[in-house]
Amino acid sequence: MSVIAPKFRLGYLVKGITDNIFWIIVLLTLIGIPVVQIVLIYIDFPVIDGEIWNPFRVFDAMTHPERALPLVKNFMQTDLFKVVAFPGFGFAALIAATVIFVERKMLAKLQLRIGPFYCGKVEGILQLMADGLKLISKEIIIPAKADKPLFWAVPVLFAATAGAFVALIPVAPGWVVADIDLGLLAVFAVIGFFPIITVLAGWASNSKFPFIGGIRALYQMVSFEIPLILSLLGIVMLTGTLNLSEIVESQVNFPWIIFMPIGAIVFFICILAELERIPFDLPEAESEIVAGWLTELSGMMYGLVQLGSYLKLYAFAALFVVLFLGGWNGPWVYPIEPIAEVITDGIVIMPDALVIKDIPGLPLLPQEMINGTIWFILKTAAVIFFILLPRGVFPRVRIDLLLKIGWYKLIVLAFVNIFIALALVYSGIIGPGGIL
Amino acid sequence: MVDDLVISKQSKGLTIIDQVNSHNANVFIGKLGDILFKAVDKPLGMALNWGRLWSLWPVHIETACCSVEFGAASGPRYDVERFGIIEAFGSLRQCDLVVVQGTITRKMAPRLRLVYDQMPEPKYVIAMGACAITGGLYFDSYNVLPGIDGILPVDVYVPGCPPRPETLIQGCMLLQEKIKRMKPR
Amino acid sequence: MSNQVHPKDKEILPGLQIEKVDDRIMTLNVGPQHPGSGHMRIILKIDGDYIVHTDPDPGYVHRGEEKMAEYRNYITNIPHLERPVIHDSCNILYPYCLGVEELLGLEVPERAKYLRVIAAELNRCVYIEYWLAIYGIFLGHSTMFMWPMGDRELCIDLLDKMTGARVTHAYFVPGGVRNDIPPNFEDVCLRQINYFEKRLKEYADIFYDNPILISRTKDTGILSREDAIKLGTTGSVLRASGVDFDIRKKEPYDVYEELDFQTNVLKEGDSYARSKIPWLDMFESCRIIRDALKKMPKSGSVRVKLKPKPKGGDTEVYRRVESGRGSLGMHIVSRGLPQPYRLKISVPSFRNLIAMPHLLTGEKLGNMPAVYWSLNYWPVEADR
Amino acid sequence: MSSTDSTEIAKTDDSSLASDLDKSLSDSISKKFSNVEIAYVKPDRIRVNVKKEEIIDVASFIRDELNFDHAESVSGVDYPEDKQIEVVYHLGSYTDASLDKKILALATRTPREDNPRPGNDSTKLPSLRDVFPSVSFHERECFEMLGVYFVGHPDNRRLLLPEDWADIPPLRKDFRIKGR
Repeated sequence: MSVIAPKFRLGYLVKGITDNIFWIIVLLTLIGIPVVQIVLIYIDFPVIDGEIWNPFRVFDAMTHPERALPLVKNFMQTDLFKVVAFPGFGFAALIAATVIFVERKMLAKLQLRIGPFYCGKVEGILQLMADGLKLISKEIIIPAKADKPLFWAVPVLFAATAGAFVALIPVAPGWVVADIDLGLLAVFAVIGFFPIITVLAGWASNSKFPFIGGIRALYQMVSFEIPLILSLLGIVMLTGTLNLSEIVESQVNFPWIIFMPIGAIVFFICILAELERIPFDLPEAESEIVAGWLTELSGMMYGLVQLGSYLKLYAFAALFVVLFLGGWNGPWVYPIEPIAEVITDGIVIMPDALVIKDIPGLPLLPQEMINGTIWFILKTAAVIFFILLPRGVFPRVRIDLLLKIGWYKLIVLAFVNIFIALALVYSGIIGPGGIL
Repeated sequence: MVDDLVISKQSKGLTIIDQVNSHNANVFIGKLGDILFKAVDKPLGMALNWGRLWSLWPVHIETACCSVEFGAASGPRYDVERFGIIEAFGSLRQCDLVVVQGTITRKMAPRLRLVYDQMPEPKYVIAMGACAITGGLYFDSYNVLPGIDGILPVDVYVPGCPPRPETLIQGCMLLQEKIKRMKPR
Repeated sequence: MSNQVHPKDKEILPGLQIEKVDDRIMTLNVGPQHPGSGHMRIILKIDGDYIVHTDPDPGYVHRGEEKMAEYRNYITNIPHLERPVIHDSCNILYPYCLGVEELLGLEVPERAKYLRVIAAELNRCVYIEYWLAIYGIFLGHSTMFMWPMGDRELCIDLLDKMTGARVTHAYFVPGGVRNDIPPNFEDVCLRQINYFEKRLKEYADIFYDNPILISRTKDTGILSREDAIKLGTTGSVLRASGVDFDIRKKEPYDVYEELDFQTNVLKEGDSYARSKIPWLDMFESCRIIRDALKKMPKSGSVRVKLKPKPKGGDTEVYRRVESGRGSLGMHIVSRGLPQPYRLKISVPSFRNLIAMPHLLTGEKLGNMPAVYWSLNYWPVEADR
Repeated sequence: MSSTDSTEIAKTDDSSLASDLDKSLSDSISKKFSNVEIAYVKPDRIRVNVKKEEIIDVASFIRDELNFDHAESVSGVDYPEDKQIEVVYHLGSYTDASLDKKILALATRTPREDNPRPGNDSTKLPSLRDVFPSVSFHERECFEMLGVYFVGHPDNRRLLLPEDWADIPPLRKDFRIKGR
């Protein structure tokens, strides 16, 4: 018999559904599997390649590497894998997590401290996991007069936009989520979305300090986007393309930083400002405006924004590598194995499986992709190191000094960079149809 | 059905129907569901507690002179970041630990309560110093509360005037022990 | 608040004027829970990025020290008089002990005078390092928070050896110091002070010569020489404005006459100068400690025996010393009782607080922490 | 306890040690103002008792002629036996090098009421804020701690005590603290 609970609670409903699912599974296992086995005894198995199949062979064929590896390889070519795992979110999130940990430890070393130490037994390696778990389970407070839909949307939008930025970065030849011809323009478009989110956060939380922080972020990001875009124009002129992969391929012989150090410096400073990192962390300046536009965000909302900002950090560092440091290009360091790829071979089943022969589907990843990824990660780590370093060395600047740097100095330098690029193009040294 | 229950409860004898409710209506489902719930609940709760105890972010409120030793505790020699405690965190919305650093005056008390109320759950309180525990040296002052028990639920008391940073760190470790044994919410 | 505006307000205290409030003006409560406020609240009215009105609201740590001192005798007053500035406790007890000695007619032994000077200078270093650490974190420079915090422990170790406590020493008592130093203290002290001075020089590389810091604090919150005198500021704030006034030189107490040091004066009067003076003072403190260790008599008594519950005469005294923040005075009114009839602690923080509305009004919001904390201000002391 | 003559602080023998400068300072004040009483002249410490009516004149004279330019502290002392409250301004000088050591205590008294209503009773003094701007916060503190209203001070608000303080001013002698 069933009794309707006097006070309905969602938890009971969920629990009831889970219970029922559990029982269905138990009953199916206890009754269904014997039934299936009994049925299988009375069914004739097909004959393939002169061999009679039985259930064991079916399972064997499914789990055997020769059978599975091509499937994995095919899966790795899908968009889903690219978005979720390798050049996309998973890879970037892994790097972001490493960056947070390295930042805390490195800052601690600069300051003669130890940093996270006891969490996770070994040098505090699980500190980030603990922070994440805590943030997930923390209460989320919405201010009473906040614009609730917008307030909820802000962290999600921020993380999603950062994810979109990550999707544009080519990591290795052919390994990019969105390989579009106007890649650089898409980058500008995505960057232009961040100030809107910060202003939304400031406005939606209906509080003073977030409002000031949002306005500051707007000032800062908008005024630094112009030198950021201008500093990249030189490369576009020299390469004649906006596709990021093609820009990387154009740097096989030399990275563009050799010819455009000024542009690289301008771009690096703009990165710091766009990322709101010290010395340009004015929108979150804690001693002036409590935490800036993050003030009212609590629990996992804050966690999402932090995740987004570190994804953004990775994306900007990767963009610097792609544009100025030659992306995946570099000397060959990965050992070359002369294994020919064999996919078209037939299915080799049980007795022959123990024989060592060419396994179809291997190598899973092409050699140049692994080599390129190694170089890409090394270069990105170097750039991230230089992005993290100012935090231990510099104090925070003031908003008017910051805007002055942006409008008076960086834009001028960016134009100097453009003139250098123009000179190189018109003198015929490099560029489309140039000597080099 | 509900009426049946009510009637049967009014009768004197204990019948089976008395003990039937929504949870044990189907005994098998109820029992196995409990086992499943426990199997998921306990590790999950332990994981949550583990995350919470290694990530205590103290709110930035200084109430009196013990803040000097609190600052020293986050300095290089005593470095509470080893335990995952970050000093000087910006906004209280992201914090989960109030370290009451010393005397609470009558002017500060409502503000302290306000700060505590604005923080998201779960939140913990450490009363640092003799003044925060009993009023300490200022037990007879006209403007000082005799301890903060009246306004905040305190988890750990750290005695001393002011406590040495080691004592504060020990208090934090005691709080971690306490969180480990708490029922996760 | 009455509505009349004094003619002098315009030139001297613009913060106390009543501004016309319109929609452009936003009121910000900086504190008491604010990473940039400390133990006080500053009510700011801002117009865009400019502060148009400042109203400091101290009193969050007002614990009634002066009232309680009237109920405790001259000896039991010692531990709770040091609480307002526990990281500068020797210097806040110094004028009290001087005053009580004058009341009771005590003569302090020679060795105790040197020990007092050493303890006071070490404690000044402890205070200034803490102040510098907070200044660093206020400007967003987290390394400058950690380095002084760590180097501060060197001086704290020395004081720990000397007095037995980490911060609340209660080392000074009327008639001398509480106990003698342990053997071998001189060598340890010299070694640690030498290392400490080496570390101090490194601050220039990371903080004082930092171009961002200079661009941020130069020409902000300028306090002219006249205003500094008129507002009665003291200590580093006064000396940064070009007034050479150090009580240790001008009104030498104990053995400061015989020691070799100089006062640091800068003329700019901006936040940068105000932040630099305490740092320079620490070098002088190291000099004083070395000199005092050299000239100190190697043995002798350190304290005069007192009767229980000593009574002062029917008189009043006002004694002042140079503390980490500036001149710290104690006004003790005695009426023949074992406890003071009235004890007024004239604290430098409170005197520097008067300059805050004057300095902050008209500044940008971003300059608020830099100007505010450069006033060498410890809110607990101001509230008493 | 000797509370026989509490109105004036007993003159000590230290006056013989006082320097010529101290004496000349006190002489110049007593020469200019006949009502002013020089309570004592100790080495580097001078105390002048004035009536509250002429305190602004005396303070202006001290500032302009004697070069004392700032106030170090303002202490209020409650004398319930005399039904008076004394306010002592400790004045110092930064500009005149010869006055570096000197502290001039300028004391004045105002009637005290047993049931104080701060701001609305007779416990009032003229504010020295226009003469010495450095006393502005000290006088605010004195107002809340002793209930002395300073006429002419534009900002007689509460400073340190909580906003809901409804008791009598705490530094008065008839305010008893817990258990004492």
